[in-house]
Amino acid sequence: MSEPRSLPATPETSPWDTTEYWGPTDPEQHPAVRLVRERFPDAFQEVVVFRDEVTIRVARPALREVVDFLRTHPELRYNHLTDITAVDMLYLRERPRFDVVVQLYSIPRRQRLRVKCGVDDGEMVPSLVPIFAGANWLERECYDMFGIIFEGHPDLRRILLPEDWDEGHPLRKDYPLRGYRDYVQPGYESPAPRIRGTLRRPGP
Amino acid sequence: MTVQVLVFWLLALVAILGALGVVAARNPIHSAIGLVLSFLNVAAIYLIARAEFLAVVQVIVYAGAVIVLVVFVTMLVHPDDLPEFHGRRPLRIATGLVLGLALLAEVSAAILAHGLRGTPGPWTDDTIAAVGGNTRALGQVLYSDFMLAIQLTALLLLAATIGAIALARPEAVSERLAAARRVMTISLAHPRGLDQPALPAALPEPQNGRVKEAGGGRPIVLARTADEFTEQPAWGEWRAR
Amino acid sequence: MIDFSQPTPVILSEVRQISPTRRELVLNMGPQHPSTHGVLRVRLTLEGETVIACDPVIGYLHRGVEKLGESHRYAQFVPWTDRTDYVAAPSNNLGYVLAVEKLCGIQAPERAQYWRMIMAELTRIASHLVWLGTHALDIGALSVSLYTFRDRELILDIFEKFCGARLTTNMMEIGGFSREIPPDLPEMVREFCRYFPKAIRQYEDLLTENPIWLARTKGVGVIEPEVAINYGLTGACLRGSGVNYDVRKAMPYLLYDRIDFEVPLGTHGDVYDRYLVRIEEMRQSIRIIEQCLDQVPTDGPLMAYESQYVIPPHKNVMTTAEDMQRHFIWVIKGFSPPKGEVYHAVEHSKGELGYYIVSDGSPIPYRLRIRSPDFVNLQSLPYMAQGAMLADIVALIGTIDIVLGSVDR
Amino acid sequence: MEWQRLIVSYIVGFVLLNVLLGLMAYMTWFERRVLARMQHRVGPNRTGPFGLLQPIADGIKLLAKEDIVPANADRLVFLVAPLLSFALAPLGAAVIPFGDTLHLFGIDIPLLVADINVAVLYVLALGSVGVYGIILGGYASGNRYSLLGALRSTAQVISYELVLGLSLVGVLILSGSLSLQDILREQQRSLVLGPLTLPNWYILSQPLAFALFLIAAVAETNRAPFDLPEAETELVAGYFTEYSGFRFSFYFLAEYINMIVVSLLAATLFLGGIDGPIADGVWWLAIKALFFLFFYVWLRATLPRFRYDQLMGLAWKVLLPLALLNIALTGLVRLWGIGAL
Amino acid sequence: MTELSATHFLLLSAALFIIGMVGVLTRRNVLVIFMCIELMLNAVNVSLIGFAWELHQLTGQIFALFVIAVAAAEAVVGLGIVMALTRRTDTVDIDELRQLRE
Repeated sequence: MSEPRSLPATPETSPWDTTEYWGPTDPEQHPAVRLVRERFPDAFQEVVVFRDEVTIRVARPALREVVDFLRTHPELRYNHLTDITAVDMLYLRERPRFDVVVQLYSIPRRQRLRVKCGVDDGEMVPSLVPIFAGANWLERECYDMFGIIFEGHPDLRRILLPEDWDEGHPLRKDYPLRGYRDYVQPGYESPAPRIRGTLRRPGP
Repeated sequence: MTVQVLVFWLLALVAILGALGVVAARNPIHSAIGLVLSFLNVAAIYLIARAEFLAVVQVIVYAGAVIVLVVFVTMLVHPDDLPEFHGRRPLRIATGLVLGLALLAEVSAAILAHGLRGTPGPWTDDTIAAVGGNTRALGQVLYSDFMLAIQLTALLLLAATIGAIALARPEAVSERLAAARRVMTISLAHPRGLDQPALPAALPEPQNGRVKEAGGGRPIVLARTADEFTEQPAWGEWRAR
Repeated sequence: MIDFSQPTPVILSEVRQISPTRRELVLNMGPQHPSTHGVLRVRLTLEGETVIACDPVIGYLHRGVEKLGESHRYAQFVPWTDRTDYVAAPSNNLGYVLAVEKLCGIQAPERAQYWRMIMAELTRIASHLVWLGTHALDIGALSVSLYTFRDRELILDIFEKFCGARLTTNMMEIGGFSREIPPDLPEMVREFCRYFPKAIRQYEDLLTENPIWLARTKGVGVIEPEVAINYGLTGACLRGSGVNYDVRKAMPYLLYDRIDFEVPLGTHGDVYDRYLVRIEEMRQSIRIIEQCLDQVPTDGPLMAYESQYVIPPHKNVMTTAEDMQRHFIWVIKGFSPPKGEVYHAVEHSKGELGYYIVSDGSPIPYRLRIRSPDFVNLQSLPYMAQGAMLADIVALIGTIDIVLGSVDR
Repeated sequence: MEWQRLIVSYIVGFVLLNVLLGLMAYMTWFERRVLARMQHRVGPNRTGPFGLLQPIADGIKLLAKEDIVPANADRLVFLVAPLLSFALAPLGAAVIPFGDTLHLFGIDIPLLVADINVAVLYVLALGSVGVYGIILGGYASGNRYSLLGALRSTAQVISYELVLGLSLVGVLILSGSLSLQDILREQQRSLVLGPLTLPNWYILSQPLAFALFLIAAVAETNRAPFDLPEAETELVAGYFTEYSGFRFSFYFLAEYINMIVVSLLAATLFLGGIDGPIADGVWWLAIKALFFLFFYVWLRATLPRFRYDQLMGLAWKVLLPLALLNIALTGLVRLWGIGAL
Repeated sequence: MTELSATHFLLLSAALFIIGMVGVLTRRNVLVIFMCIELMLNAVNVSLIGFAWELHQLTGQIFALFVIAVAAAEAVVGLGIVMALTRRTDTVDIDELRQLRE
């Protein structure tokens, strides 16, 4: 698996960079980064700081252990799971295709942290449900929208789309904006014509 | 006086039809309706016999409560759970009918043949009116001569209610709930380890917020800064209870 | 407490096999149910009157907002944010706009920030009024909803005066406000702040000491603090259980650190506590608005025109060539913020509303994720519903305060 | 002579029935207007001045509505049940004295349809048989949820009927007779308590019984805070959801007639029906009954709904013991003749 | 047959009693049998009232009163037993209702 190319951060001085909401902006002093690097030397891959946000990228199999470590370690105590989501990195890098993003927040220390891990299509991500009860629906939504399977999830079924939705997972980049099937709106005979065809990516 | 007899026979006829309805109806609810019909007519007959109190009690107790209870049970109970009392039907109907008719002929012959012997009592219409109506008269007699009977009936009713409650007590739902809770954890995926911060018995003092009595006997804690109540939630005495 | 040792929980469908002798009644409180606040369907497994299991089924109002976000320019997406939580539109605008501003590294001028805080707090009150009205209506108090909607009209009039729309306001733009603030708006808001505490007293007279209201809400739907944290609840659901987490206090955005206000916390974590917390939040919002009105500079720019990500001021567009050309590009091609990913959260009336934006340098966001508070809060319904009575489900749905637009996105 | 009295009482009964039906129609209008005023809105005012033609409009609308009988319904019982509860409701008014006997064209017309000396029990009997309207309606509509709703409301009506009966026993002990005419005469005696001479209304000597009667009456007619079975339509169907059109309105109109009858009863039993400070007469009864009707609407506007188990708990654990306590106290007072009661 | 006398009441009572008895003998459903028993008790009441009417005595009515009380108690306990019996085979679940179709 080639080294995942992360997004080059274009640092610009802005008022947003000075806030300490995500912990010290210098990665070395950040407690979470330091402790995770010590605890999981092989799984720890990279840390990115953009605006005041600190993002740790870990290897996929170690996701659950890292998050559990972040939650239970007395010095870190990230005990509030804010969000789990995924990003389809189809146009931004070669492999792995998806990024599962876990947003954590420590209520006692009032600090946020983001943990990411790369997932390929069809690979299983260790589910965070045994650690956070709040992860249940968030992971079901990731599965529903991206097709990422969470191993250990008690009840992985579609949450937003109807159970019998057979057209794949809509938030993937290769899923056309108006879906595969052309629906005839009530009151019309033929479906609306597709003007712009499939999604063309305008250049940067 | 013939009007009285005419009305009596009319009511009697409807009462008998109701009773037949009870026996003949296929659906128990229909037979219950037949029963109510016949009881109401019998109550009307009591009115003719100037036993108003009896008529009203009959309507309230019998038609209003007992049969409603029976209808309740008919609706609650699964039909094929009911204990079976009789096997095949056709032969039984025949014997029942024949027996019934024979008995009816016999009894009515006896009634018509012999008059009634008994010493006429003191309670004629005018004496009842003097006392102030059937109810007052009943009351006086009831609470003078039949005091013992009243106590016994009271005891009987008490025993009946206690018995009914003991018999029909529904299974406690709580332990079924606990069982279901172990099984039923659909979107309730439980975190394995749940850090349980040791919670103090008393409500922690708000560092620089205040406790405001917010009505309904319930305090609300107002925190002014973001640091208080993050380690220890404002959750003291509730837990201790 | 719930027995947490269960390794792998069982999916609902298998329940039937486990109890062959008795089939529980599975009741569908269907999507068109009058008291499920829109199109939420709850599948209840009942044992007589007690609820054994409850499985909310959502997605009936799913419009694929996030997919749309990945095919619209940054500025075009703002109207979509109104329609996620259609009861508190300006707060949604604020959440998205702040996230994009953080991405671009720009900040609105002080006057605009004050007005944003005023609009956000007014939306909080309007949203809480809708919640209180429908919550009381579900539990049976008919007239409270009439009073709350009457008072909400005053707030909608303020919105209408400011941005022309009552519900889908679309008032905030990246960089501040493009419209000038009508001169008599501050007086109108001050008038509302003078009137509203009396209205809150009216609601409290109707409900707070009402013995039947207490009987229906006290001890119902109790969530312990550690369970609330574990479920990731935010907003009144979390604060009702006594945990102090309010984004305005924990991570002050805009100018909340200059405002002195208090965060109400419940002590018992039941439906009654969340009711008290939200009522107190409305009072605190009034305090915030009054302080903002006192501190807001009466004149000054409303838009961060100096930044290249923001639309040039209208009067320059007609006069200077350079601004006309920049305006033309801004409208046609849109601005392209720097590469990177950003997550910014706002204290919405329902909880923490967060926008996570991944930008690849193009004028169209690469990934736009809306962390909606009531989607996460609704997960606690099965936990609260277990062991509750059938008639309580309506109260539990009300206490979580969900709007299906933001749950389904 | 026998026939003449019969015909006269028949005519009085007929007049009373029509007046009652008229009152019932305008009770719907009264409730909607008062409820609206309490909720800061106006209420029906389009149909005629102050919306006075609204009840007629509603009536026509309901008549025009299609009357569906569900497939697996028990046809005959389904059709009869609403009639049963509608027919039984106005009978209660037969025992309420509306005034002294009138002497018109030489015939003395008693403003009271039937002075039977078990009047109070008669009203209770009507209440208990009225339950069949609900239970058969729920059963006949065939679907499981309406049956569930029917069972719930029947259980509620029966429990509160018990409380109603026991709360009246207190009044009966004081008045010594079951007939409303005597109770009324008893209340017209003036009660001399030191300086002030109060009318001997039973609300003064029986406040607890009055409160119990009121609560039980509200629960008996499935109104205001006790209307969970109707609210069941939100969750589980109430007993009349399968009904539609005019048949459905039978249940609702029966509810309104019950409200009027119970208000008249309460006025007669506790506030000395036609007895008023200046001139006795049916207008006093009307004012008092109107107060009770206003009280019904007032409850509906303000109070939230009880949950089912709280509702039943209240009846058996709170109201019943209170009623028994009240009977004991009144008995003791009557036994030792304390005061001029 | 002109004067309303006890014989009228006795005839009605006999008729009702016999119908009740036939019902008890022929019907299968325990609840209908229950109703027939109530019918027979009611027939007894009618005859008691008949005697009270004929002999101008109240004792008949008082006995009728006691019969009603006893019948109510008996009905309560009887239905309690029926409920308990059904519980043993399958719970009487309020939501597992079925209308009884013979």
